[in-house]
Amino acid sequence: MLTILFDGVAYGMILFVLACGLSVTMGLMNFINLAHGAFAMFGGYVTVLAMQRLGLPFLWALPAAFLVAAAAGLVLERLVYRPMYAKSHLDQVMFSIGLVFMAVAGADYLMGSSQQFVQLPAWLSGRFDLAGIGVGRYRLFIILLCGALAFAMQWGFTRTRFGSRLRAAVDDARVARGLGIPVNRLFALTFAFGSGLAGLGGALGIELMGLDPTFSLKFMIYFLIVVTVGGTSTISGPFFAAMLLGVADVAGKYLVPQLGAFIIYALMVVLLITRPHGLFARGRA
Amino acid sequence: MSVALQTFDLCKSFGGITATDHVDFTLAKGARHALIGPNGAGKTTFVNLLTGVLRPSSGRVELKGEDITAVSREARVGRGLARTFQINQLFGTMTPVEMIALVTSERLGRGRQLLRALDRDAELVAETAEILARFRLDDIMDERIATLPYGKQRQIEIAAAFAAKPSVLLLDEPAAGVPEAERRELMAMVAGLPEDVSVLLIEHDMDLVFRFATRITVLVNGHVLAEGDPDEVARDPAVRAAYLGEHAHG
Amino acid sequence: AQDAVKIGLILPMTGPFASTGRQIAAAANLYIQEKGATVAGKKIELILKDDTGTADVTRRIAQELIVNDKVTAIAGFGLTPLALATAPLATQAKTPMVVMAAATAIITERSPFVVRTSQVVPQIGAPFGTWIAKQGTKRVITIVSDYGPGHDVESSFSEAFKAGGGQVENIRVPLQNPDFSPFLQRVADAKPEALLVFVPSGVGAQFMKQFVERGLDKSGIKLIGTGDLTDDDILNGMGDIALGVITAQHYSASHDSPENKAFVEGFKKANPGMRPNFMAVGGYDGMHALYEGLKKTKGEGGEALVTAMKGMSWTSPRGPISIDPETRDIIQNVYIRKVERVNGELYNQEFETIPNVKDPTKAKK
Amino acid sequence: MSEGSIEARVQRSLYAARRWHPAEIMFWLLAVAAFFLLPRQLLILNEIAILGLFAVSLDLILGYAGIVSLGHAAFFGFGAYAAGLFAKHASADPLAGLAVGMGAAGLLGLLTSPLILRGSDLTRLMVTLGVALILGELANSLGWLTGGADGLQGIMMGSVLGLFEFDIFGKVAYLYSLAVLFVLFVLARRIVGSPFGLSLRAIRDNPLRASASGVPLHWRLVAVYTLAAAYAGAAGALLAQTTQFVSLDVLAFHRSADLMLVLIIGGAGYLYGGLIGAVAFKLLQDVIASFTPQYWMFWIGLFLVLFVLGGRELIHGGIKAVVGRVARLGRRSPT
Amino acid sequence: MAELLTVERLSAGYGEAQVLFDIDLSLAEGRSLALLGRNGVGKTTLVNSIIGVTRRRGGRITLAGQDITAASPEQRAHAGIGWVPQERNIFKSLTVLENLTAVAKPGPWTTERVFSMFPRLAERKANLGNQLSGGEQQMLAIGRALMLNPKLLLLDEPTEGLAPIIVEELLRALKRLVREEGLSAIVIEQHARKILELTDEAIVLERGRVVFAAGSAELLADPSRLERHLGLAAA
Ligand SMILES: Nc1ncnc2c1ncn2[C@@H]1O[C@H](COP(=O)(O)OP(=O)(O)OP(=O)(O)O)[C@@H](O)[C@H]1O
Ligand SMILES: Nc1ncnc2c1ncn2[C@@H]1O[C@H](COP(=O)(O)OP(=O)(O)OP(=O)(O)O)[C@@H](O)[C@H]1O
Ligand SMILES: [Mg+2]
Ligand SMILES: [Mg+2]
Repeated sequence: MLTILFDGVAYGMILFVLACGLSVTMGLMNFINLAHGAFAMFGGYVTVLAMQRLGLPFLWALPAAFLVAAAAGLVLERLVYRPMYAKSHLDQVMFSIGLVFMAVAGADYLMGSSQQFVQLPAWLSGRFDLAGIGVGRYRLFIILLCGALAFAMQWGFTRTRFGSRLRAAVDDARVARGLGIPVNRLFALTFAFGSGLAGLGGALGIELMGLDPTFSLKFMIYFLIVVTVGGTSTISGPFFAAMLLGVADVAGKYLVPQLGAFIIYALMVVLLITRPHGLFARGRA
Repeated sequence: MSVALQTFDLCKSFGGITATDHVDFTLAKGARHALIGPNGAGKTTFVNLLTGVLRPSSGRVELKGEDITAVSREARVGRGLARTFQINQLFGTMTPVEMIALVTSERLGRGRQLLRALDRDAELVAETAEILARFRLDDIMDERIATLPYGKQRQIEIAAAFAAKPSVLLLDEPAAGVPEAERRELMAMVAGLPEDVSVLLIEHDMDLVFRFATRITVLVNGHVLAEGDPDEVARDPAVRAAYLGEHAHG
Repeated sequence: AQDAVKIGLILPMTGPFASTGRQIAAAANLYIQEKGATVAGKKIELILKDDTGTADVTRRIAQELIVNDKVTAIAGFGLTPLALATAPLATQAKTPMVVMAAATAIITERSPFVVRTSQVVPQIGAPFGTWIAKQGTKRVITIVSDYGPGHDVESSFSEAFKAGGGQVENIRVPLQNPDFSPFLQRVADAKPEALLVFVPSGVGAQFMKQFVERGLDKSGIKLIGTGDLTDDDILNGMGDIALGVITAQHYSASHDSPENKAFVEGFKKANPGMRPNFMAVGGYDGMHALYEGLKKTKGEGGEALVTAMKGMSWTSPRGPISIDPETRDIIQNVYIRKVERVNGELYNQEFETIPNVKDPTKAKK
Repeated sequence: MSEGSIEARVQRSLYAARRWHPAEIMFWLLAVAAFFLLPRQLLILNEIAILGLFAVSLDLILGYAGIVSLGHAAFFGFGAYAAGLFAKHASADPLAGLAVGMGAAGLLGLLTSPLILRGSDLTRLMVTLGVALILGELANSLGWLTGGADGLQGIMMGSVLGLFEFDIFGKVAYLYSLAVLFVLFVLARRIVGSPFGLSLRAIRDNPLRASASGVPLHWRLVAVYTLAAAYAGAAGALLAQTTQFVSLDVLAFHRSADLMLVLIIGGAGYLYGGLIGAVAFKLLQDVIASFTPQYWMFWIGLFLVLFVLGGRELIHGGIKAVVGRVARLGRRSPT
Repeated sequence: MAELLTVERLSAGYGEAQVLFDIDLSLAEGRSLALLGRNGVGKTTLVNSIIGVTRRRGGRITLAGQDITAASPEQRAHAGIGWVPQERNIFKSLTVLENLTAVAKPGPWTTERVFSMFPRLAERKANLGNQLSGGEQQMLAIGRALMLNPKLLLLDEPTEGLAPIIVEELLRALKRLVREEGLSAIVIEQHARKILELTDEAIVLERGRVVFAAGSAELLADPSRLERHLGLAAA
């Protein structure tokens, strides 16, 4: 049973890495970027190419995925995203779906439509037993890495001046500018960071979720579930939401496999109805 | 004296802050009553409790002798309780005609009619026109509200409350942002309401308050500090210290 | 113009099943390239359409091809519901419909105009079940994706396996399911001798990885499946985890015959980086059936073409096959294979042949 | 009432919203003319009409009441299955089936409406999506009833009004769908111009003020959600009847997502947006996909991106110019 | 005395609409200016144009001798302008304290000093911006502008919604800042008389143009102008 719990946590962590970039752009910048999955996919392909063509080891391919995706995010932010901040959410949805479509077809054109694979280093594959719990090495690696990441982000965005300036810029960009906050720079940095996280998530996720051109569409729903259930005003919200959903999904499927597909959706609906603003909504009466 | 609106031991707290603190308050029928107090005293919160925007932590609200504490916001409007908001709350994409027509149609109970055409409803048209004329909104009645200058928007905010033909009207800083010259006119319109309409005014402009009110309640830190006729209140040293300062009245 | 014979090819060219479409389209084009674009003095024209994975769109496209483009036959059909949605139309318009991928048994029964050149799921599942039982395996768990083909694999395999004296437990997983750990944990708890898996192509690799990651490969549980699990298209990328997996299927790219050598070579040349899989061979043979049929009818379509294709038999890259004259379904050999490394690449090496298998569900009727 | 009196002007303003604009009449005439002018395209026209009706349904809740939904396919699919099952087991009459589809979907809308009363846009998006996904799983697992992943087969439709048999060219299908679309559209047009419709817009603009104006938010939202669900059910029923097949993808996520795109392309909040968006989206997809069946998504994506980045102004400007010209023509012709 | 701000022939508006026409004004260091006019004449637009959040259509602006015509709003803020917008625009997802620190620049104004000026804010330190009462938001907007430690304060109806006792205090404090700390200020006010008593200079706008510019005392002493431009009957 504890093994199941561990698996659930690891699964939740993967959901979290993939979704946390989105909760940065969506939660902190209030920008609905459904193309998030496309950045994740991009990071995934970067990893595959880096490992297969350049022969980089997996551990080096991860930062490469982060940096390349962040750079791509930076460039795209400059070129096309910036005018989108001021548009309605519906426009943002349409715009970013358009980008996803382009990314799906583009990846298909460049990389082919079939699955891609990476080979993990030996020390990350397999599992060991710890007090009766079967611990997958790679899963443990993900838990540690993502836990640290979640912690750093929560601290960075809520406790630092960078975070409060960013939130100010999101609340009211016009007035923030008029009060000397460098809105464009903050947004560009944050967007790049969010994209980089997506890229990292994509890279980490290949092993467990696979990678093909439809990646960005296939998992979009999962990202959205995590971010919505977690609420958009904190990082810890999506974190705990991902954990909760991961554990519930894994445990549910283990205990009552007949209901497999229902569990995560039903749980989401129930959570959203009881906590419409997310698990840890900040400052609502 | 018959009572229009009354609260009994009304309380509201937000986390650790008590914004409304055991308030027993009576608004007489036909009253011209003002509610004043320092910033953050709980005036807007009080109005929100009366109109159902907020649920009280404890206590009771009665409208014309009936307990309305658990009654929905819209049903309170249906029973004659209308308000304006401190910060404009308008239907930005509508025109003034549409906004006033909406309020009127709800008052006339038309909202459930799915197939009736608005312009075929003579009563609705007549009453909408009357309000637009009264507030001199007729020249801009077909423009989008969101594009109108602030002063006009403020007028629409107040006109919408009037269109509900309330028997109890709550005004939360109606004159905010209105130039000095037009404030008197605005208050004249309020004063000109039928005698049996009860009005509660929240305002920081003491000229207006003392000109308008026949009774004043002072709220401080959520509780009633003083209540009485304008002279009494103006002379009260506690009120002067907490709120009025050296304002030269009374 | 009457001197052209048009064939509408409706395939999933986008979305999760896009690789199916790619394989079939590539194979069909290869066939035309090899055999020339004229049959019975008429030019063959292939009109490729994307089905977008939706039944109503597929049906509409088929209808447009029939009504507007006046195609002689429609072909393709990657997914069962899409084929089922279109079948009544084939009957109504008397247009032959060659199914090159969809594998659920009932499809051919939905219209007398349907001819199938791919496979029928029970055709693989049932003999495999029997074979596994014959190896002395007693307890098997099946894990299948919760959709039509998955159900077919589950039931055909289980029935045959039980008939052979085995014991089987069935688990279904949602089609969209990134993490298999809960199901694998159940398997680990139950410790069967073998685990049969059927998930959409591509996801299989994911599954295998998690299987190995849990150490189940070392716990004595044998991983088996239909050929979808070790799809030739992606097999080579899976790495060593796939080694030793035993599957049953009607085609392997390493099938040892001159026809197949030529086919694989031609395919790879025309589509660098791709290896033909069982989908491709379905498309290739579908074109063959159409070509030979049209030769017999002199370019005539309709019932005549269906009649011409019935009972046809030839040697395909996959081995000897024929079209059952009664059911219009394919009759073919089923091979038992094992993943091995050959010249540095992974292949499904065939080591046993079950000859001339008919669809067992129809044979029963 | 004199011409210039405020009352007369108020009446005129209120009338303006429901007056039939010449461009509207033109639109419907074109839709009928398409039957004669584009005999090869009737099948896709039929699909457009159905998608259009589906989009009108979404517009009712999104454009008028401000409720976003990413799970509208739930009602579409429910209507489709209801109509399909009805045709299979009860009666082959299309109109009766249509009524059943609408009724069933409407009922589902009524039952699920409490879920959308609270929460932000994002919550609503995900809750509606969740409902649709659950329904999809349900349809999958109730194979004995729905045919599961194989789809619901063996639907045989009778003729419309006992007179018109569905044909392979899609003639009857298109006219039938168009007629249903038109009737329901006129009804919707009427509803949004009523006091009820006005109160929906009030809720969308500012719920706080709406309730302070006496609008019972919950009941109005329940009402319009039910109505929109019935409309979506009608669209689903039309699809089931004209294709005589229902498969799980009537409930799929992409159907809801595409619908959203359709409505945003056309513009929400004036009913025609859904229709225009349906025409644009379907034609675009069909044309591009026939050129490049593999990579059409790229071009659609590019279109969406450019559309948001500035194309919309261009297109709407163009349309406005055309509409203006038509309006002028229309005004001149009666005299 | 050095000119701190000069505005020359400034024309500006929003989108297509032009609101201001050829505005000229200048303000020296340590001086205050009352900006008056009826509803909708463009007072707010003028202030917003000085901070740079409107669309400029012509003219020049210099601050402390430096041409800031082409500068972005954030550069202008850095150059020493503090702005209290008419609608307050408190950052709603920041706490009161964060609202202050997010924009802070080094200088004599610190959070402590703002809190001592508005003790009410100190009590609400940890509340989010959207949980404040109207008047508290106004105080916060003023405090926030001061945290920039500006040379020039732009105050758009700063007394609106404040209790009389706070208004008195605020105006007194303002006067002191201008006199003693050499700050300059432009103030928009609906209560013309009250603000004219406090400021050095005044300009009146009508339909986007300056129709009157002189010393405050001069305007205050001229009932006919007050009546004509501002509709104020003699007291
Ligand atoms: N949602 C909330 N959460 C926490 N505190 C709140 C909330 N809403 C109001 N408050 C606090 O309650 C107190 C009373 O606020 P209220 O708006 O009623 O004051 P007010 O008397 O209307 O003041 P003003 O004259 O400034 O408008 C304030 O201190 C405010 O900060
Ligand atoms: N964002 C905007 N877009 C278009 N027009 C605007 C905008 N803001 C203001 N206006 C228009 O510009 C004109 C001047 O407005 P402004 O707010 O500057 O007036 P004001 O003098 O500050 O009035 P008030 O006393 O009401 O604050 C008005 O006619 C107004 O309608
Ligand atoms: Mg207040
Ligand atoms: Mg202003």
